[in-house]
Amino acid sequence: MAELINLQILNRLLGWAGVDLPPSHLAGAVLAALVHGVILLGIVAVAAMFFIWAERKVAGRIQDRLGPTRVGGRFGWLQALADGIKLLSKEDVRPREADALLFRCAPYVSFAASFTAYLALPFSDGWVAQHINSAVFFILAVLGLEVFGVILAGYASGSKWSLFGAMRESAQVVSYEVPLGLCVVVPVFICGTMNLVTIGNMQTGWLTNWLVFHDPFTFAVFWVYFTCAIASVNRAPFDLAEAESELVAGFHTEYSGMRWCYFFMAEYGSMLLVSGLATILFFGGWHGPVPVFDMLGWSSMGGVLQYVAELAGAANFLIKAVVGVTVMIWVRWTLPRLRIDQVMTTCLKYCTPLAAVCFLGALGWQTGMFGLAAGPLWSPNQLMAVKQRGEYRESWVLKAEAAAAAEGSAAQAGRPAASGDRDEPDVSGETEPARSSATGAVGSPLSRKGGVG
Amino acid sequence: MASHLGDPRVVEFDVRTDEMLINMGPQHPSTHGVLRLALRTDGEIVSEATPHIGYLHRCAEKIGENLSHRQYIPYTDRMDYLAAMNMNLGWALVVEKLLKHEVPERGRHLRVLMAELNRIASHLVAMGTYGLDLGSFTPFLYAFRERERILDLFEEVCGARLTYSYITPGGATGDLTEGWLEKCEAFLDQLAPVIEEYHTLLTSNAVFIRRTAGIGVLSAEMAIDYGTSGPVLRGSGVDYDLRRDGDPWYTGLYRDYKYEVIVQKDGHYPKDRDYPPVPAEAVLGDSWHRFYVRMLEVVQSVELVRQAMERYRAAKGDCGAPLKLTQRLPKGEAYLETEAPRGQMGFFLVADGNAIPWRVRVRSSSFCNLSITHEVCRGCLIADVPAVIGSLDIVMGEIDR
Amino acid sequence: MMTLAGMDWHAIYFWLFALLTCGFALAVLFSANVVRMAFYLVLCLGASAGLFFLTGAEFVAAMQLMIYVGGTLVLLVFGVMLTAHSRFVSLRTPSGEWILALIAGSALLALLLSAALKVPDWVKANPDRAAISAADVEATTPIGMGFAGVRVDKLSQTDPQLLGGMSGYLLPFLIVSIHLLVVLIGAAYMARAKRRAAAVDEGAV
Amino acid sequence: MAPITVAHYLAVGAVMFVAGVLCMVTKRNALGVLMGVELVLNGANINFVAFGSKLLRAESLGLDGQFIALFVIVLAAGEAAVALAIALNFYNNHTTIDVDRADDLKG
Repeated sequence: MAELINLQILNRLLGWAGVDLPPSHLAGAVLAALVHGVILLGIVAVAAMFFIWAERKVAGRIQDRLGPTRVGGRFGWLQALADGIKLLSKEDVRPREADALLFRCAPYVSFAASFTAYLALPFSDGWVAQHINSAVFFILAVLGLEVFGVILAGYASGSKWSLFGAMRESAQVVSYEVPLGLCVVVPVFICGTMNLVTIGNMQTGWLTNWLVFHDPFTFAVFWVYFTCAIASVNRAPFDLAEAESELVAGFHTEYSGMRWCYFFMAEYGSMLLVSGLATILFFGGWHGPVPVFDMLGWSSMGGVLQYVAELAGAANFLIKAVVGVTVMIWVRWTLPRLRIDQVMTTCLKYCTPLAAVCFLGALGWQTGMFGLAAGPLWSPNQLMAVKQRGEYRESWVLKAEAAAAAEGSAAQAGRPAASGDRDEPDVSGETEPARSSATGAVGSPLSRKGGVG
Repeated sequence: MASHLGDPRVVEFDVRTDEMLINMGPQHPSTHGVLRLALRTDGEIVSEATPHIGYLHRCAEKIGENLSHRQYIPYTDRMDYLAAMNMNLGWALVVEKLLKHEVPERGRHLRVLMAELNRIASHLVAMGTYGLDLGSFTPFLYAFRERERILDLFEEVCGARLTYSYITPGGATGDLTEGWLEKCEAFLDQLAPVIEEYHTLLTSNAVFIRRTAGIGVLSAEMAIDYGTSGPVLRGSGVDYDLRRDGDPWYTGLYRDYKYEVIVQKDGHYPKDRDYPPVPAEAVLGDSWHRFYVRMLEVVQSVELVRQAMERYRAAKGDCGAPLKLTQRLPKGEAYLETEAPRGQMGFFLVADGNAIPWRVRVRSSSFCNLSITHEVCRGCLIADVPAVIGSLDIVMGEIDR
Repeated sequence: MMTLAGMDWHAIYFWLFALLTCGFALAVLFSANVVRMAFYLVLCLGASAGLFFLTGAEFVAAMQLMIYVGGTLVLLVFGVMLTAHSRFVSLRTPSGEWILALIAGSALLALLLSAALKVPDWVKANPDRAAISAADVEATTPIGMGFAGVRVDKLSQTDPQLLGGMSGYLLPFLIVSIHLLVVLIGAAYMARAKRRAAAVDEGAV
Repeated sequence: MAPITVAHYLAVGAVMFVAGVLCMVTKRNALGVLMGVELVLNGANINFVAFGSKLLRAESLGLDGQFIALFVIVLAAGEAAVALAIALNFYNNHTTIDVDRADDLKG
């Protein structure tokens, strides 16, 4: 694992350029942070532009027409840029009825939420702006803030159609957070961590290691996740908040120009984000179907070759995420829109129970159907053992592991965690079994792989 | 049962919300033109929907009293602009009825050919825009792709793509061009498999069924009471089609054609075996049935066009020349209703012996079909309002005239 | 985050988030428009989530954003929308009440601040903070285990007497779960559609 | 710049707490009062988390601070739901959410 921008490399580059900085100089850190920020912002902005273009092209193909063909050459590459320029030059209209402050702020709230979530999204092994221990929930949480921009926009516009859009959005997003949260918990507890880099790295190897193939329940839960993700980013057939045939344009009816554009940047940003999250949680993240760079040994070689391997990983990740977005676009241009009560029914009557059943099923798979089988049921996944991904484990796990290895108490590692209650007097005296039972429950792959020893 | 949520007069929610008055239209994307619906809603539930019309009023009837019968043809084009051929036909027939003027055999088949072809085009637009109303954009463009080819055919015979003014009192402005029939044949061959696609995209689509089945149910009695007609009436299970049951002057046009009226009998539509089955959720008279009737009528019209082409080829002679502008109309009155794509389109003509009619009145099908809005929209959700209005397939040009 | 390149980033971020938190908390107080209040409250709680991140409580911060800001406040705004009689409703408070409240409030604030600053242990910076790595404060898994009844973070406690008292939070967790279930059922009961007995026989059209 | 200590966090928490209390006292809108409650709870939360932080104090409260903060957050969600239900019912009966009008029981 390495950083996208290595401080030392940066300083060396600066040295070549004639600027001499000590390795820990503040300017270097600020520069690195700036480069990170610009790259991230660039990814979001370019992704939005790319997806606007892709949406038009894909929609065109689906609808038996060509889509944009003229701006910027044969394929209309620059259509999105032309749109942007047009939107920039449009008048920024604000209705007299609107609450001026909230009306102005709302698009930024949406966009900022969508962009902030990228802070915790790794693009390759270690290529993440901020290592956050609970990155999965951080992303979901920040994504959930996007709804606030929509609600404020709807309420502050002073239009009844916008208000309807806001009401629908708030009801929908609050409901869909429940199954979405349940779905992401499944890969999280299989891996025993919420750190996305660790989850991604655990799936190193062939495509059979992808968590979506872990067991039937993870396979099912991926589809539930994808459905809920589409709903939570407000894409058709769940785009109730902007339903153009019912609510004119819903929450952004009164917006024009750049402010309107921000809503769309946010929408496409979140689409890529949820697809990226799905990629890491279910589809091996930055690991391709064939571990070419692992075979070559580049990914642990260090230096330029490792950087190349990680770059390829980032490309891998982006390709998978873009495929996810393309599926969303495909769905949008195929299906009619659901009605608000049907959207809620889908969430409460189908998605939530399905996610719960999948959660229980995957739990059962890991524990040998709650103790009926001898151990975890068979799975094509050969997840990387805890030891090798130690860098991102909490230190207490490592310590516990080392201690357990030293005492050779691997036999007890598979003991279910529920029985390891610390209050039991007979357990309170002996620390080691309790520790290993704790690790066994947390890093369940650990115990399955014959564990710590 | 007005909707699954029940009638607002019966259902009471603990959370009291203020009643809201919303104007849907006249600049709303899914009111099909400049219709304004004043919705009184409780949250998302519509308690009252009142259509306000007249935004497209152009005094079409009054203009008819100042122009010669043949000069009036372009104005009929602009009533139901999606089915201008059928409008032309209606006016031409009523003038001919007053004059007791029979068109030659070939002209008769030409008229059936054009009317049915335009019915296909009109139903395609209805289908596409209905998809649009439900948030599905793609069928709209598919429908327009096929409609373009019909418009190409029309353009070839009359030079216009929307307002044809082709069928005139006395006959038509011209005969078919060389090779036109072959092109039409090719189009029909290509249309048949495409309709299957539309059924996949919409009719049998699970989301589509959930959005339309059981929504906007119009009972047969109510449909008759409100004077609805066309697919709206037949969608409620009333077996009534003016091509079979209308004025002899009009039914004569179809006298030797073979077709079945598209209406559900004993739980089955004619020839519905080839098409998606009626879903279990659908109630006779709901939006889904209205849509389905239209889809089946496209197939019916394809067959009628084929028959008409065959008979047109066989018929000898010309297809009739337009009457002279100055052709005086005999003193008296005539009323004739024709089966336009949207229902029965009636023209009433009173003449005082001049070429210029003394009185012209129009009975519009969409107008009566729209009048059921407040009955079927009560108690449904806001999202259902476009779903119901779309299934009525109204054209404001015809309502406001 | 802590000592990158010799700068006290913690202090910089702390002042940033602290100012945002306090500023928006006061904005909530002084705003008359209830929707704006909700908006400021969102920003205030979001900024305090930033403070949680700074203390190393990442999971709490994420939950703060997810449950509090993403759930509770959306609910609040929903309530505002349902009850807004006229648009952008604001109910004025008499200025007499304001003065009284401000006096009492500043007295309370002075009391709390003096209490916070009096304890010498609280105003002393942690001397070996630089030695604490990020991995040491990452606590997502121990929190999860704690809710399941196993306090893995207290394993270093060697005194068996004390260790026995370090029970997990399984029971409170269950109580809270049941509590939430009750709230959920109550909310569903509130929102459920009731049929008027008298109107049932009329039937719908 | 002085190093950040627990007291700094406590000060922020105190400001939030006082702002919340004043909110509860002065707002006439029931939902405004509710927002005040949220502020108070959050001010307390900041204290818990600060006391539990290993970064700020060597002998910290440990994870218990975070546990309590989590319970507060979850209970606040339930509290908000119930309070909102009360506010809505009050609105149903009085068509206003001005808490000063809730004086039916006054003799």
